[in-house]
Amino acid sequence: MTAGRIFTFWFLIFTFAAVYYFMERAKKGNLPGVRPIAGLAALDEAVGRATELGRPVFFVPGRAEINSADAAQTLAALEILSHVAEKTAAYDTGLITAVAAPNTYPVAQEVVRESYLKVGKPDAYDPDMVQFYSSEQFAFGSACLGVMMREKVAAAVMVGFFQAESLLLAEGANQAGAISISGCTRLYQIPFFVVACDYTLIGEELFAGGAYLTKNPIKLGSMQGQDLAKLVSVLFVALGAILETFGNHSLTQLFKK
Amino acid sequence: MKRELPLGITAVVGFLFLVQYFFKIAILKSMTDELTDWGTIVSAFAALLAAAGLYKIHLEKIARRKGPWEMSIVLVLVMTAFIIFGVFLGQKSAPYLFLSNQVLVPLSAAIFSLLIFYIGSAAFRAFRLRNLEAGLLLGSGFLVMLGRAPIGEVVWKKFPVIADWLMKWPNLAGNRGVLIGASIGSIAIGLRILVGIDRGHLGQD
Amino acid sequence: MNVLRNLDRRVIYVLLFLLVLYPLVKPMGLPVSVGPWTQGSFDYINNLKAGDLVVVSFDYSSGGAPDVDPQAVVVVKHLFKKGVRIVGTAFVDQGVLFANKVFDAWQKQGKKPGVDFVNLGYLAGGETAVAAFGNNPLKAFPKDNNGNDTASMPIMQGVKTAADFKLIAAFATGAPGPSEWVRQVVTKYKTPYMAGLVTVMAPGAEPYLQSKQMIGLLAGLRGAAEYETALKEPGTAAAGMDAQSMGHVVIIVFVILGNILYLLDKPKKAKA
Amino acid sequence: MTTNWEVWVSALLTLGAYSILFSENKFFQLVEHIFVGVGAGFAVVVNYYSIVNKGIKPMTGKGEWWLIIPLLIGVMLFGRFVKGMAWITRIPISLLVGIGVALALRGAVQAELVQQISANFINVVGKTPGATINNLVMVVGTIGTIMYFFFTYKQTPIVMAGSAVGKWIMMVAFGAAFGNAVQGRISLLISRLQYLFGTWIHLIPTK
Repeated sequence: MTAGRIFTFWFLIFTFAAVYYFMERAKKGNLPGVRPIAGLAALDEAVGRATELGRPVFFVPGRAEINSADAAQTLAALEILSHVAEKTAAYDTGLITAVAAPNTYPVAQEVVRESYLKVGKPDAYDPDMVQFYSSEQFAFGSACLGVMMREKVAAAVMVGFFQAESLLLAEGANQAGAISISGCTRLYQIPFFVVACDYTLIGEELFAGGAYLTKNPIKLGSMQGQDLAKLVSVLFVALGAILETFGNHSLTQLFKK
Repeated sequence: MKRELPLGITAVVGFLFLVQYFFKIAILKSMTDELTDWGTIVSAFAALLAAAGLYKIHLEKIARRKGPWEMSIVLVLVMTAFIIFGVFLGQKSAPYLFLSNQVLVPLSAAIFSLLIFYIGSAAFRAFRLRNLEAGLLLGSGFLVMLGRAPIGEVVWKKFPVIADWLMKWPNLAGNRGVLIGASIGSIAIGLRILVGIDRGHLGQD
Repeated sequence: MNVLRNLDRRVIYVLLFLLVLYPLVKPMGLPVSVGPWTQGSFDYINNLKAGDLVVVSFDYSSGGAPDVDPQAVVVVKHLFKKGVRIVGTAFVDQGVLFANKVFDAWQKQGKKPGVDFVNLGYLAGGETAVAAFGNNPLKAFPKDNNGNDTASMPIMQGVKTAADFKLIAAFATGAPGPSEWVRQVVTKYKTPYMAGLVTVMAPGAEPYLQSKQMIGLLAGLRGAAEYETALKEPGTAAAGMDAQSMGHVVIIVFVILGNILYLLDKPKKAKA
Repeated sequence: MTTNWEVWVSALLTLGAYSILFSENKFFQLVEHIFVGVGAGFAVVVNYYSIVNKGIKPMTGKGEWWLIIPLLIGVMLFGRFVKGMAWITRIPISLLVGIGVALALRGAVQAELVQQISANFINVVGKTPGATINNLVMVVGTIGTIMYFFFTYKQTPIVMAGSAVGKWIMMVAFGAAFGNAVQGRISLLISRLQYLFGTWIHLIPTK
């Protein structure tokens, strides 16, 4: 095994096992309660508002390609897109999905189409609900600004991987008078979302979207497994700091293996 | 077949990359390197698909005189010209370089520089002492701004020190916590996709 | 007060625009103090001797260039003034554009390519490319940016590994940055290393200063301005510092105003 | 004022971009559409060459015949345009997702999980009381922030206290990061102003 990755390997296996165990448990009906997550709860409110006003919902699933190391955020964003698209389908509300990563484009189209099928409104689905703007960071940003203002979007959901364009999108939404819900795990960008948006999914709250919104038992189980992994992380942090304080380096050595 | 084959590909490719990361096996290394190149090639086709989508939308707008359709004409013309310059005249030809250096680069810089204005309006709107949490956000943001402003240290020598402390300790601690949580979220979604539980991205039939 | 309550955001925009512009046109000359991070880099370079060989790496792209490019410009200026010879590299594709600009300007002033400096151009591969350069600069760059053989150049004589350089000054807006250079070159060849970074990256690089793996650090436009001050040759960065101050002041004042209004209005809302 | 027409083009485009600050308008629309057009054209050119240089040339020139496979997989993305063949699009997507998920897992578990945990393995008692406080902020802050992300545990007093500490630390962290970004963003504006008022209309002396 590659030196320096042995402990990492076992930690990964442990996390896999924890998630798997709780998913199996959930299949048998042992479902956890989940604490409220404001940003996710606000999604329905946002779509509702757009419906009332008769104006579209604007959705951006981040800018990461699905074959990049940031793919997980895009995939989490697409889970949320699937929920939002089901709602817009059910209420006949307009939906504009703006895509920046070319290879996310066909995937996002698939996700939206499926949502419309699922609610029984295949005829209401329009492929133009998913539009590719640009893979150039700020060309994408300027296109989003323009579209949000021209179409007077009533809700803007921006979740996934973002870079400096985050504030551009958030302020654009604000100026369009839209209710704004954002989410990302990138540390440099969360602050801009937190300051400029109505609701922000911070870090892992983004990944909770799929389970929280669908109430899918397997995903809820997965969440419980994730919590166990976090609990173990907390214990490791505490134990490691205590051991180091007393001059014992064993845990530090273990983590370097 | 329509469902199993794609799920199988994802699982096999994913586990291959994971095993390669943890175990030193020469053949796996060359396989994953090759697959990474394949990913680049396939993604390049996705870019062509996306561009085709852009053409479709704007040509339709022009045909139906929908929205700011005159602008769509400009978009289609500029895009076509750039492609022709790049593919037929080459990436070192004068017209290609003009469009990249005098249009693309300055526009990126211009849109990027809008951010300071938006920082101003966002700070004015959101940095308010509404409650404890908003107060912490406001307080630390305000102190760091003062510490980073050249004029801040003229007012009080300690402002830069405070700003550095905030960046070095609370900022780092918060970031670490967020990273640890988010990484576990990534691992879970990764596992669910590899074993085929999450398959929304593949659509349905 | 009511004017402020209904304040249009465009008022903030206009004030920002004008007040940042003003000191650029009419510099106010607010004092810039030189911090220890900058001083470390300056002192090291100031003690170099004519003929010493140094690497300047342009690892930045246009997005962060406003922060980093002025740093590279002033450091190269100092190096050339001391008669130091420079090997220019780029491990980010757009970096070579900035390298060209800097070296072209100095060539016009009489510095000879291949003798006083060499612009090696861009090498793809990120961290691996940095490692390859450290192991064998000539093998990593058999040709310079203009396609000339590097092995025959006077400036490259006697260069076998990164250990043969007196300093590596690398300017970065992302990767490869300090962690890559330290990991691949500094730990192996003990070459003295300094970085010029965008402001947001600077705190993350501080551990390398503490561990002495880095001799100095320039942080953002401010770092460049401090260096210009240390060199006693204020340039574009120093002029920008006044503008920086004004920009900060506008935002800070508006945050204060916003809170005064909020606190004044709060009792009314509570009653209602 | 400069007579270089290329500078004029860049300067006018910059002004057009700034016009969005006033309101959505025709000038901005024009700039936006030019930008998207150039951006998309750029992407097509870059990716065209990457297909040619990474796929077609090595296949035909160097005998790397197997590169026909990714080229065909890439073409499958267009399957949606052929009736009854839409499902074939899933093959390229599944390949890309497989790569992406694995890369994400690798990055997450090593750099973001294991290394971030072990970065807190520090001797909390520092040389000075101040250093001890800093270390405590680090360890307690990290633990609190992780606890904020406990979604399924009962909100017992310990969990609630931990997650409150986490929320506070995060707010301080986000405020600081926001304030820290201001400086760099002003630099960007300065650089544009120097271009507009220096290079273009010569109001600022350019060196």
